[in-house]
Amino acid sequence: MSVHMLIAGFGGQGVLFAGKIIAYTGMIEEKQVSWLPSYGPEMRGGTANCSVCIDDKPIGCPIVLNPKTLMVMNRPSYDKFINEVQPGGTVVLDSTLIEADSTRDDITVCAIPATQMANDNGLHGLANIIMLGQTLKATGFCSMDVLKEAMKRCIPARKQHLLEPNLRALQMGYDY
Amino acid sequence: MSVHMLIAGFGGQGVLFAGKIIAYTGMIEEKQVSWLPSYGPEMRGGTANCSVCIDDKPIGCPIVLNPKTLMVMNRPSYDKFINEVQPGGTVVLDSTLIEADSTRDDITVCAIPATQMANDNGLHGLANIIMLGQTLKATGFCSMDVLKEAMKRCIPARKQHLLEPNLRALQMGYDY
Amino acid sequence: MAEKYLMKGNEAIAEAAIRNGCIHFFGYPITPQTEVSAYMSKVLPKIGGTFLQAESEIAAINMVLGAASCGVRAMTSSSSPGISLKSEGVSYIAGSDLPCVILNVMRGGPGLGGIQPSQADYWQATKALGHGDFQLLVFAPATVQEIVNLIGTAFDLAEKYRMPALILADGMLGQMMEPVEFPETVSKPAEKPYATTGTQGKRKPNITNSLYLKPDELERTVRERFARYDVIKQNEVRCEEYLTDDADIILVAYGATARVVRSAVEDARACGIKAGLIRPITLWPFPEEAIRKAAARVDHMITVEMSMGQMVEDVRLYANGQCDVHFFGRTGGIVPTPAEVLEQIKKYAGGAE
Amino acid sequence: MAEKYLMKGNEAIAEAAIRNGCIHFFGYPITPQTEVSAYMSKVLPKIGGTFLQAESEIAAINMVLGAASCGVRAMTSSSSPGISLKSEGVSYIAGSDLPCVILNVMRGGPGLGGIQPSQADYWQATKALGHGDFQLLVFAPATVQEIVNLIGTAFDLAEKYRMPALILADGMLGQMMEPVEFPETVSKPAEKPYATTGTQGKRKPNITNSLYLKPDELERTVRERFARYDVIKQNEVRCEEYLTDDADIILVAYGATARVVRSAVEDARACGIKAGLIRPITLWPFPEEAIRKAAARVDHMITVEMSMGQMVEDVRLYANGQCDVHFFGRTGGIVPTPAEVLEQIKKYAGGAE
Amino acid sequence: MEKFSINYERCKGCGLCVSVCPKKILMIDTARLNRKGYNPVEITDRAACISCAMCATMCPDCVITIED
Amino acid sequence: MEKFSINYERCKGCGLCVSVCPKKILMIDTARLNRKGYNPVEITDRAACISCAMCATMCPDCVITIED
Amino acid sequence: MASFHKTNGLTDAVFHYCPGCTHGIVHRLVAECLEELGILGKTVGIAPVGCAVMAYDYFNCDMIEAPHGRAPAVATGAKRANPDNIVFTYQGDGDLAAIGTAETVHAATRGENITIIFINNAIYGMTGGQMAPTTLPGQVTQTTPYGRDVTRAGYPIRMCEMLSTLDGVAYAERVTVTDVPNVRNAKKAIKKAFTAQIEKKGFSIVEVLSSCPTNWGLEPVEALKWLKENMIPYYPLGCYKDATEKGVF
Amino acid sequence: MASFHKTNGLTDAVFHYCPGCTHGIVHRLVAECLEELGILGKTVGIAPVGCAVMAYDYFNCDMIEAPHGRAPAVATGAKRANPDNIVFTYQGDGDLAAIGTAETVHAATRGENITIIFINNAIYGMTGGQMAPTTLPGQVTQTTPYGRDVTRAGYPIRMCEMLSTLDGVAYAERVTVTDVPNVRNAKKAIKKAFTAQIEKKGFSIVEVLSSCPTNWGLEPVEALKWLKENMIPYYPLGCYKDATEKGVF
Ligand SMILES: Cc1ncc(C[n+]2csc(CCOP(=O)(O)OP(=O)(O)O)c2C)c(N)n1
Ligand SMILES: Cc1ncc(C[n+]2csc(CCOP(=O)(O)OP(=O)(O)O)c2C)c(N)n1
Ligand code: SF4
Ligand code: SF4
Ligand code: SF4
Ligand code: SF4
Repeated sequence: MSVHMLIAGFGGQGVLFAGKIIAYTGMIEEKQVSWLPSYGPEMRGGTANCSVCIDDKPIGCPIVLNPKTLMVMNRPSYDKFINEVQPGGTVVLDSTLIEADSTRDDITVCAIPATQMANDNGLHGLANIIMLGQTLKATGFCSMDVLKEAMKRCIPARKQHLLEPNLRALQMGYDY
Repeated sequence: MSVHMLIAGFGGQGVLFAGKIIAYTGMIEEKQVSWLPSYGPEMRGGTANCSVCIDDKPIGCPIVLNPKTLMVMNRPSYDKFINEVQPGGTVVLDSTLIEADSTRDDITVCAIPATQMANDNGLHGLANIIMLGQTLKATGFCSMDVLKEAMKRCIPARKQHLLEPNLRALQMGYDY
Repeated sequence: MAEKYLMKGNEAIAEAAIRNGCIHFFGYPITPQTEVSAYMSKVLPKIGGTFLQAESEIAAINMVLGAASCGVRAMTSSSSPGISLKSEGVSYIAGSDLPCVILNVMRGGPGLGGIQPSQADYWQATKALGHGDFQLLVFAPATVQEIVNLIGTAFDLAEKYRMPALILADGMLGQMMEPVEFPETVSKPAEKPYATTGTQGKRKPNITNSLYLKPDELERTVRERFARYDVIKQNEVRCEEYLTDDADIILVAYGATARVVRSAVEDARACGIKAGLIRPITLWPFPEEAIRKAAARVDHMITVEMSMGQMVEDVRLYANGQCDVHFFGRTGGIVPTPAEVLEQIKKYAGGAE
Repeated sequence: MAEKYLMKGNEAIAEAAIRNGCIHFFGYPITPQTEVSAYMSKVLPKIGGTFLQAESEIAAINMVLGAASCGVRAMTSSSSPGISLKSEGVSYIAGSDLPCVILNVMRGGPGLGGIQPSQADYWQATKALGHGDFQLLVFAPATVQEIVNLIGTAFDLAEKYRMPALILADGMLGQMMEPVEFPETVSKPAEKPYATTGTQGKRKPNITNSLYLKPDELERTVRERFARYDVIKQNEVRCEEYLTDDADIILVAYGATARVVRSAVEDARACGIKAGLIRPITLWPFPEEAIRKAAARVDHMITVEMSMGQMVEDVRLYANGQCDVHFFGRTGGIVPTPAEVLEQIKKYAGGAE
Repeated sequence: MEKFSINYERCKGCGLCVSVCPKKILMIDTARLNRKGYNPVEITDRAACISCAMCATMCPDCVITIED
Repeated sequence: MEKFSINYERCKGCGLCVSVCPKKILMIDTARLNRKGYNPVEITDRAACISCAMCATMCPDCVITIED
Repeated sequence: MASFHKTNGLTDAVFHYCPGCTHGIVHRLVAECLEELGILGKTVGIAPVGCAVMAYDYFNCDMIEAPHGRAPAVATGAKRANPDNIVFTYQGDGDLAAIGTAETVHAATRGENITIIFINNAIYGMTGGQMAPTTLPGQVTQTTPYGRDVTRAGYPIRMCEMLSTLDGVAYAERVTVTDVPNVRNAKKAIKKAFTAQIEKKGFSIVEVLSSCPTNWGLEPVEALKWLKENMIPYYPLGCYKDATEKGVF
Repeated sequence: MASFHKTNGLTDAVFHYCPGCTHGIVHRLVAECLEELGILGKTVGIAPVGCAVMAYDYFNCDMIEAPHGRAPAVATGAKRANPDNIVFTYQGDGDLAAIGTAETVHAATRGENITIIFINNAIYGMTGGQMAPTTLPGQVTQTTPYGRDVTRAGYPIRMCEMLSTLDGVAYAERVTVTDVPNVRNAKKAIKKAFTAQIEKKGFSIVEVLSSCPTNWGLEPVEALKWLKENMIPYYPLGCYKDATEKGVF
């Protein structure tokens, strides 16, 4: 299955990291992969996003302009990208922060109160991973095992204690 | 009459100034004129030369490679340029400093002990002007009046007291 | 098979340079290539190399000059405005016949411009990164893997021909992550008998210099250098052709733009238009022959760049009137889309479908 | 008629600039153009202008940026290595849409090179005096008088189109003396409503800037600038043709080299060869049309330069395969001789006599 | 007009004002998110404000206005 | 070998040696011109030289050699 | 009791700076001084390349964006063009003390009649936290991941101390903005610097020890504490040169 | 009684310097020190752009010609490549104190373990006598034809004083070569500077007040007198910093 995904939110919400995990799933499955961040001059605040492509053939343009899947964690990004999603595509959004009001009926929208869930469950800062679990469920872009493996590889050795809460957040997002 | 002259010597002997006076004669006669110094990195010492062209039509290349007239004041320049003089051309040399030993018989050589004459006559540093007088005599590139006028224009207002010895040197070179 | 890593282009460059024996790096921060320095600063102190954040790009290129003169593989990296500042130094390194590698991760200009991808330094890279008659080896990778593969080549050729090599990348390549493998075989610094490493009292002094006050001497050194350039033009052109064999319309693009164009070419084929792509990998030496041959076969070529049109002049130069050479470009940090390029293809392909 | 002065090119430039209202000069010494500064330093303090010897070429070009932004006519001058150092600043001035005049009295390169005349900075001047998409107005005078005549034009056009103008001269032109007249009518600095001279509380702040972080904004400013460039290409090409009407072989040369070629063309005519000369006076905009027309009429063109061959690529580009374009050049400070050029003419003219 | 007012949309929730308020009547309102995604500051006891303008002096973003 | 020797062709006639010679036995020889066009230095009284090497210490051009 | 309104010296644009970044405080102080001295209408400001690059959007006076490090040269050109304008630069430590060292030193030694506001935050902010010339020994940055090792990366420069050796400098003072008294003191220094310029005394510089919470990896309040405890001992506050009383120019 | 032969630290090439130019004296002193310290075979010298540009033809060791002002950066690259080499630069005042200010200051503050021989002759020699950063107030040069006017052209820089404020500097001394005792003293300083480098103490600089008879328009002997009477009062001789005793590095 090919991935053509845009992951967007505020800087600091971990959208680049979530994208990196997704990219790793492609690596594990020995596919062609690209991950491209948007990078701006503002160090904190402002919006951030990244494009992730996974495919069997070489990836041409790594910029995802019209995503098949949009994972979005703030209102400005939602406003900016909602109309760019491909017909038939999927949008996973954090309903704690975004009141979905698009009138598009040609896309699937999965709303999940990820930030709320993270705060309620002592998973501070892991709303992005909860979102990721939900995205997996909504699109099935890979198997849960592969995603878990990817997550392991993305967490550096000296931070392995963070693996457990991350896996918990992932499952919680998937199960929502 | 057109001028195609190379004036060469040690830096400090006033060859550039002599060339400038010649260039001025062309100005006065409303001809096309060019004056081009060789310029090197050595501030003092080393050799210096300049090319002067005067003509009725626009001057193409202002570099005089094969002079019709060579006015030369040191041995290294003599060695360097003697074989470049056009057949039928004229060489005016300072015999105080140069022992002319060229075997060329297709050119006219005028030897004048200019440095000696300058020293003997209290005209220190005016060997170049003595040479100039001799060059005028040898080639007649302009009239004496025009040359004197040119000399006047080349000596700045605050140095007009130098005009008299310069004129004297000029005449002395001419009369030699 | 070697392990695969998911790495940013900038990091992959750094790692590849180190693996190829370049352990002396002199840089100055600038977006979008700061990761190169960050990576170097992490690794080099641990392996006895030099990471030095210079006071400026000018200082950095001159440190490279000093280090290269002393025989080691040395590298610097910057982005457009910082590269401009290196002009004088690059001209000196070229004039001193020293090898080194310089990386330009291009961003939008002119002036401070922006920090998004651009290819508007093509002319500077291929014709005039400094005053005087000289050339640089210019490599234009299109994928992170290709960057890795080219670094060793860049050092080898720089040393072989005693001249600086420039890797011309852009913000997209520098910032994106792709899987990469690092080849097992790496290149090794060449012997450099001319290096200024001290006479040890055993030989005459070695002198690194670009000053020749006598014009005939200066001309001689320049002509000797250009004789080497001629050999390079014969032997070192690198270029990829994609679906050009049967193409009716041929596109020319390099670096990140070539990826977009490749997608567009595939889309065009899907629409029944026989499009092809010439992708110069060396921008200098330029693949003159490939262009010449292509121009003889098709009616239209389209050059696509992230600039207002620079490489297109070289394409026209070697097409030499044999076919029409069109240009499509976006600038200021905008990456052309495959759809835009497809539109151009359709425009000149003469209504196929 | 105005009085004639016998002046060095460098001094004439200075005098002409001052007469045309440029009384702010920022320089740094370098052979062979030091006389420009020397002259300015003598005159400007007496007339309330600014002569400032900057700490470097980089500082000088940025002082020009500051002064130009504040509405005055400003100028700097240097020679090849010093011009390279100005790259970043020039790109900023272009990106900030400011007018100014820059003088390059070219000398041999690359690197420290030599101090004798050269034309090896043609590419730098016309294509890449800095990073990013931009152009300079480039003037190439061939006589001291022409320098004087072009300075006012350079300032006028720089202000009209809001861009830097470059006078591309060489050591020979800078150092030689020729008689000059200074035209009675001089150009005057234009009104500059965009100048940063203080709001006086009466208007919104003026901002001089080249940063546009949004790619679409940056692209828009670049495209606006290129639209102006198109107007310039239409209206501001300057070029002299000499004996081209009936010519069988046409030479192309600019600046000091054009003088040598002119002599050679006359010599060729004297030998019965119908040679002609196209002398671009503006190198950008380049006289495309003149080249195109000539290429359509003759079989051979010869470009002569004091370089290893730079302008020749532009000549080939616009000849576009219509005729053979040959190159003859000397470099490193050597000025070609009329005899050498004549030999080239004979070689391609096909044994006339 | 209020003697103390907050321009919530300019606030970045940095807390510098909170740290210098001598009356300890400022707090970051974690329950609220402005359009830029920040939790803005809030005043807990308007009446206690002594208009010392210490908060405004430290605020990097010109968020707080004090009317005397 | 001479205890004091002058390499006339290297000499530029600057006179720095002359100015420091404590015995005042050096002079610029205006009657002579070397190949570079300079009047070189000359020693007027060899016997008086005390080998102090003051001249050589000041000479910018390594013209003077002193054998001890 | 005091009232407090945003000064007219600033536009209404919202700063793009990170939360708690002291660039905002210093901007305001400069703007207040310009307004209070009544010179806003004749001021030309020079923005650096650094986090303050967009200062041109914030100051309510004419502005020029300079190349990285060259603000003092741009300011020199501006001042020489119109000597009656008040000209200031606003520069970070990378801009002023690394790439721009020559321009800074020479504007100073020329006694160029301009004012420099120098933000020393011991790091390169805009580019993501690399070592600055002013980074403290041992300080971890993106390019000194093991802490600044002075044997490899050298020692921090103290600009006020260095510039004070130059005859052209009329006024040089180091201040900070860690708390209200220091903010008030900083404003005094900035006003004095502009006054020196108005009175044509020559070159004036105010170095402001500032924070970069983002790249220091600290919360804004903690960052100011770190500054007090670590930067001030290395960069003592105070006036390093004051020749404004003498009629030296 | 002393013998005197040209040192093997110099090649046999005849200097291109003007008659009486003290560049020649300083060349000899440097070369003698290299020979006497036994380091000639492992020394890499960096030539500047200035009258000493062709120093690469004169020193009998490996040499690199650097771009104008960038010698300290080139030296840094050379030293970092091979830390066991002895690396020195030889620079004029235009090269070191104008265009090369940033490179000089930063090599110094880095404590780069190199030696700089700095020829301060108060003028640009090679280009024909323009003002240098060290030109004295009132001094006539090609670009200060009415004498250096400090209100326009600024004040001269005292480099030793300025650099001594930097922690990386191990040794900074100003000497001259106006007479035999001073020449001997200059040699002592140069030797000390190289010794500091051999002992890895960090950055060392010797500033030599020198003459440029040609561009000063004076006979060589007069020029040295002018130097004594005019330059020394402005640039006092002496040691400005000596941390070579301490084991700072
Ligand atoms: C010539 C050039 N080099 C480098 C850069 C990249 N750059 C942008 S800002 C900056 C440094 C900013 O640091 P500083 O001056 O300390 O200011 P801060 O961001 O900390 O306020 C650098 C290196 C550039 N834009 N231009
Ligand atoms: C980039 C650059 N700018 C300017 C020059 C011209 N230039 C050559 S030497 C020199 C200055 C020499 O003065 P100084 O350093 O004082 O040495 P001196 O000649 O007095 O020994 C200059 C400006 C150059 N070669 N390169
Ligand atoms: S200091 Fe300003 S920006 Fe920070 S929390 Fe307080 S009001 Fe908000
Ligand atoms: S000091 Fe040397 S060069 Fe000068 S006159 Fe004496 S011997 Fe000759
Ligand atoms: S990166 Fe640092 S200096 Fe820049 S705005 Fe953020 S906190 Fe301020
Ligand atoms: S110009 Fe001056 S510094 Fe240069 S060699 Fe001559 S006297 Fe010496």
